Amino acid sequence: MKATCIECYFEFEVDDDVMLGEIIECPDCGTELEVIEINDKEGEVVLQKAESEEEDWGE
Amino acid sequence: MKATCIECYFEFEVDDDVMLGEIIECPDCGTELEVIEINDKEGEVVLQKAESEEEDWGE
Amino acid sequence: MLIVLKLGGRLLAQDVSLNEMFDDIARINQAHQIVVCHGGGPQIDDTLIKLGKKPVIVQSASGVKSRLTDVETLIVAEMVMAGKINKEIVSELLKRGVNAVGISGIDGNTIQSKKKDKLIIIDPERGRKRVIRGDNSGKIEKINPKLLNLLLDNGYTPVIAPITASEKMEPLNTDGDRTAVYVASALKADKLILFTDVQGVLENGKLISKIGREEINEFFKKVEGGMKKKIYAAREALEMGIQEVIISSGLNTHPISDAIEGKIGTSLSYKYF
Amino acid sequence: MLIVLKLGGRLLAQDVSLNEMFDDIARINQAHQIVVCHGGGPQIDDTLIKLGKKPVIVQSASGVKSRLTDVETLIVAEMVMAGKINKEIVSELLKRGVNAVGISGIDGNTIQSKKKDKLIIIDPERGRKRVIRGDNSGKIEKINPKLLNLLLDNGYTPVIAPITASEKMEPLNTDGDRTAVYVASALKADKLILFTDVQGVLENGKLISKIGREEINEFFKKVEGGMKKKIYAAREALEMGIQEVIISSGLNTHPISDAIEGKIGTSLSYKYF
Ligand SMILES: [Zn+2]
Ligand SMILES: [Zn+2]
Repeated sequence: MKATCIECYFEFEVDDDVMLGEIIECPDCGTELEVIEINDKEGEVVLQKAESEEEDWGE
Repeated sequence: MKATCIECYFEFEVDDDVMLGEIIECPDCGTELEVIEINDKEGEVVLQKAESEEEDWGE
Repeated sequence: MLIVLKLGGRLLAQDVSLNEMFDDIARINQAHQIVVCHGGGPQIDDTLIKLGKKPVIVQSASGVKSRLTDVETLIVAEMVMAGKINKEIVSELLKRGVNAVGISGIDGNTIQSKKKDKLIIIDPERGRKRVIRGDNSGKIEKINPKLLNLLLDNGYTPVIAPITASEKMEPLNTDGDRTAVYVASALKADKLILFTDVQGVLENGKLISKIGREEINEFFKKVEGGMKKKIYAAREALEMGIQEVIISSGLNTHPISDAIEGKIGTSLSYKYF
Repeated sequence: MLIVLKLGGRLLAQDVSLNEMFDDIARINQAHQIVVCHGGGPQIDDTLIKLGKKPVIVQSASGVKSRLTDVETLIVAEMVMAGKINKEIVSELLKRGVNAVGISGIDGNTIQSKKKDKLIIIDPERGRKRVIRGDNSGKIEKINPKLLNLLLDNGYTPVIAPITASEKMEPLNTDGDRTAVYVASALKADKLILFTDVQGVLENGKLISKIGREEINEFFKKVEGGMKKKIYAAREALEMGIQEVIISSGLNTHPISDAIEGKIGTSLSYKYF
């Protein structure tokens, strides 16, 4: 599977068993990227920046 | 088992397998009476008037 | 105008959205004051079953079936009605700009009730009459309208769960229709609408639009089950001085405005005929 | 004086009566204003388990463990906190003559929070980082104190469950300590007391009576788990202008008055040293 970093446009390979929601680190710029689409036909995954809260907010 | 109606003081017999909470009708005056104590040693049950609400009050 | 609405548990348990109802509340709330009362009986049963507890239904000496609200059932009633259903309604109203505040009858000692001391049942095993204690349901005795008026006067829309306060200030499970009746009376409401999942009082499948003073007792004999309870509640409200009680389906479009205009539902009033 | 109390879920889950606490609230309420906030985390877990659902705990990429409040968990949180615990506290206060009114943060849009958009977890099966959505917990953004002030001004004692309103007016599960902090700040409370089931901040088993500004960060490193969260909350409150925060056990006799007099608990304040 091919992927393109949305921050630095670096193209890289990801494992074929990649899952939706998985976080991948760009090998070039280090940005954490979330897999939001897997396009099997094109052999491509679509990424967006991964940002998240770590704290526990609830009871 | 012996019992005495608390309304008309009539004395009468009740079955030996009587249970706490059971309702007995006085054979003389017809008052509904609740068994509130079973005194095995004396062979006697203690009664009080049984009054209750029949409607369903809750959800 | 002040309108008290009762959203029944069966209505709220329907697998359809009540968007039309909530939209209508938001629309009417702009010109009038609304108080929402709700039930939750079927939802209590559902949660009891999910918790592995069978709802306890007892049969009274005269054959009336009644729920025994034991301690476990009371806690589920509090959870389901004061927690889940109440906050769901509040959320739906807030989404539509209605400044809803959800309380239960126990809050601020607003709804005071008498605890059922005991029930006389037919013991199913022995076939004899027996007293059982430990019921936690309450019959409303008195409403203290101060908190409700304070909320209404300050632009809030009260949403009321039928958990009421015993003389000893314990929470009690209380009938939602009767709660709505007493709230409507204490607030001197102009109208009380009892929303359920049927179109109103039916006779041979035909909706009865109006019922006056003389006819109420007649219909009381004709109808059965849940509708008998609704007509009973309506009569109680009329006796308490409410001018009009409407029994109607909450599943229509514009369920409130159309009911007020007499287009849908059964209207009960002593003004008729 | 206005005092905000937080009764933690662990404290409320203890198998002992909190009579001393409720008696003390009734005593102090005669001369001062009290607002009660509460938690309910352990009770949510209990009910989830009774319903046959395992509490979902996820581990974030940096190792922090966090509850995932999925839809089912949110409903249980509403039931347990806004229903059961809230009404139990209201009942205990009413019994003692305190005119308590139980609400949740969502009522009257009183506590507004931000919904957690997503969590990044370590997938336990694949060992890789993954995003999960569908969390229904909220971080408080803003308090609208109007309803709370209205209740206080009219002699009511608010009891607040930590269910708050998202921007879309959905109910969200919210941390009880943080709820108490924000409520205390919005009401300009004189004191905030976080009651738990331990005597306060301990160092080598010895209770620390006072912690000033400089020491807080130090203790933040020394303590663990639940107490770290309490100190974090206390610091947040002090930064928001609260003069004194007390972390103390709710199981003592006179738990409030003795804490205020400095006889028990750990007092945190920027006034010290
Ligand atoms: Zn990159
Ligand atoms: Zn007799």
